[in-house]
Formats: sequence, structure tokens, C-alpha cells
Amino acid sequence: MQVQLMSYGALTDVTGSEVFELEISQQSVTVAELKLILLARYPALEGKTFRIAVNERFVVDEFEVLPGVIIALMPPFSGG
Amino acid sequence: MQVQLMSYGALTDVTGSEVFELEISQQSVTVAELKLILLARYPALEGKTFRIAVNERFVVDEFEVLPGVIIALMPPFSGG
Amino acid sequence: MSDKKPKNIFVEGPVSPVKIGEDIAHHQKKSNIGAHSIFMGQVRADSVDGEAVLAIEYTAHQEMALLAMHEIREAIFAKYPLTCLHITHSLGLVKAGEICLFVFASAVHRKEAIDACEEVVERIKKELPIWGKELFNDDQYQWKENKG
Amino acid sequence: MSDKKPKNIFVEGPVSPVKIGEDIAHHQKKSNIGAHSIFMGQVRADSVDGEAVLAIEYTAHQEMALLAMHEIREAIFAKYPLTCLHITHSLGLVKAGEICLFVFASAVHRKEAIDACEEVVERIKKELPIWGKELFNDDQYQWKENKG
Repeated sequence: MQVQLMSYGALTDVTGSEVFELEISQQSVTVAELKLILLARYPALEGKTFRIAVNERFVVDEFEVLPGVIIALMPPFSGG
Repeated sequence: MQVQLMSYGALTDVTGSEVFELEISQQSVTVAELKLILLARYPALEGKTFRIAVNERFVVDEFEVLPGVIIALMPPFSGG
Repeated sequence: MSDKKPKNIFVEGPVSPVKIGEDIAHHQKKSNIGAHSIFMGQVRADSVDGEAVLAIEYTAHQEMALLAMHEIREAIFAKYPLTCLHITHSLGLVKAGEICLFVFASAVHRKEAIDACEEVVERIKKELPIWGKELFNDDQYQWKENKG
Repeated sequence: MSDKKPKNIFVEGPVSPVKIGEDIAHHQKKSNIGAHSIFMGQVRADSVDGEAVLAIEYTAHQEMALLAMHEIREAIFAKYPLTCLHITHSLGLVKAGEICLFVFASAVHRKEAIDACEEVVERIKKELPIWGKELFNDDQYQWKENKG
């Protein structure tokens, strides 16, 4: 399946782009599995603190990522 | 002796004037004695909360009031 | 004479919002400031026995108020690392809806600016010899009382 | 559709002090307001390795930020009896000395306005998905970090 990703803040330096796509061999993965896939593709993510939102909602590691969703990778906020 | 008095806030309703003078038979009185003289002259002061400043400094009951000073009668503040 | 002469804080009538905007703009030159905290007191049209407060008339023992404010300033600057602190209080007539008190504290970080501003407001209300006379229709009035 | 649609809080570039003055002026019609508390964040020309921050470039996950802000608003209005609450946050470039955040809380009494304003500022910093990129000379930059 294909998922669309958006990275924010310092993570855009790691992913190289604010918006990108990821081809995943399975038709569904958990957020925990997605993190491993991302780490394999972007080793510089190692040790970085970030939260994951799926379709504008923060999700836990057990959350099921399905085709067509939009995933946001968000480092600690620094507004204000 | 003669002392000059200034009253502020709600006390001006009691003294009838913001600036007034008081003729005192002694040449020096304590603040405690001054309060009794004021109460005799303005019975409506009875029960009112107010602080006394002499020449722009708050003073205690034992403070000696001498001729020529300016006395301020100040009810609780209500600025802001 | 000390060069730390008490600053005037009084203006005749209300504090102007345009003036407040200009004050804020003037602080943009100070590029070490990270946070501003502002408090404004505004005259409320409180209803007393069915009559609304139309205005408050402020009087003060000005010399003592400026001395007290000076002491508060010194204490606040000793306690908080502020960049600057500006205070304006009205004298005379301030109509309902108009601003009677403006406190403006600026610092590198937000915590100091916020805490200093609040403490200054509390101390002004408690320690400055200023009195408000709440005016109603038909020359009726009552003396304002600050809640603890 | 709910009529409690999240309000926009974002402006492109800095928050204008003139606009802030106008906002304050508009509140003079509300004669039940007794106290306003304002917080403003200003971009500091912090020095890092001898280089000064020239500007901060803000980006946000706008949809999530507006939803988070909406939740904060609801919680604040449930907790404090406020008359009104206005928030503006910059997106894009804000130069050193310019204002990037404006929080404006108004209430009948000062305590509520002051406490609500401070809580909103803290929650905005912690909960809104907004990021600042601190820009130096020669295309150098570092990502801003908010202290706890």
C-alpha cells in the first residue's frame, strides 16, 4: 500500500521533504511497524523524539495504518 | 498650634472639605491624641477605617505632631 | 538628589488604546525582549440598585503614590530580571468602558514578565493612595472599594 | 456542522502593534469588562555562537493546531468566567523585535483574566503543533526549542 507522509520542524531536515510518499509491502501496518520502516529508510530518525498523527489525530503504537491515510511526523512543538 | 489637614476618598464626605485647618490648644500632640480631637470635631469618623500620614509618611499612634506639618487622612485605597 | 527620581505614572483622564499600541510598537527596537505581559483595568458599568456606573473619578495623594510606586518598582526589579516596566494610572474622570490602569512588563522570558506584571497590579491596588468615586446619574455616587 | 467551528488564529507574518491597539479599543464597548490580561511573544535576537537570530520562520500543522486551540478555548471558558479570549499566532517570517504571539483575555475581575491568559500561553506552547526555525546570516538556521 501507499501512504502519504508529512514531516514538520527539524524532521524535514531528516526526511528531506515536507511531503513524501512511502510504499509499504503490507496492506496494513501498526504505527509501531511504521516507525521501524521509517527508521530503516531514514536512519537519522534514530533517537529523535517525535509523535505520529494519522488523519489529524494522534495515535498510539497499536493503531492500524490503512491505505490512503495521511501521516504526520511531528517533533516537539516550538510555537510562541 | 495650627495644623493643615487633607482628607481623601470617602473621608471628604465626613470632613466636608479636602483641605482644612485645625486649631489645637497644645503645642504638640501625639497621633493618638489627634485622632481623639478629630473624632470630637467630626463624630461621623467613628468606626471609619483610615490611616494617617504626616508630611507624606505614614505614622504610628505615638508619633509626635508638631506645628506646621501637613496631615493626610486616608481611607482604604481603591485605585486601579 | 538621587537620579532614581520617582517617575510620574498619572495621566488626566483615560489611558488611550492608541497610546498603548504605540508603546508596544516602541518595544520592537529592544530585540532582547522575548515576552510582554500587560494588564489593563477598565471601568465597568456596574449596576447598583438598578443604576449603572457611568464613570469613575479618580483622586490620589500624588506625592505619596509616586513614592509608593517607586518602592514597588525597585522591589520588582530586584526580584525579577525585567527589561522594562511601564505603569500608567488615570486621574480625574474615566467613563465606563475606558481604561484606567495600564501595567506593561517586558522580559527575556515569559515567566518573569507574567509574574512581575501580576505582582505590580496587586501592589498598586493595595499600596497606592488612590481613590475612585463611582458616578451615577443625577449626581449620585458611591466610593469604590477594592476587594482583597 | 457545529456552530462551534474552530476559529482561525493564524496570520501571515508578524502581529501588528497597531492592530493590537485597535483590538483593545474595540473592547471599550463591552462595559461589563473590568480587566484585560495580554501576553505577547516577541522574537529575540538571541546570540548563538556569536551569530544573532535575525528572524524566526513559523510553520504549523494548521488543521491540528486549530483543533487543539479550539479544545483549549473550550476548556478555558469552562474553567474561567471570561468575557472574551482572542489569540493570534504568526506563520512565516517574523523578524527579531516583532511580535509572533498575541493572547488577549478579558473578564469582569482581574484574577480570572490574568490566570486564564497565563494558562492559554502555557498550553499554546505545549499543545499547538507549531515549529519555529531560527534564521541567522548566510542561510544558517537552527530549530527553536521551547523550554518546559
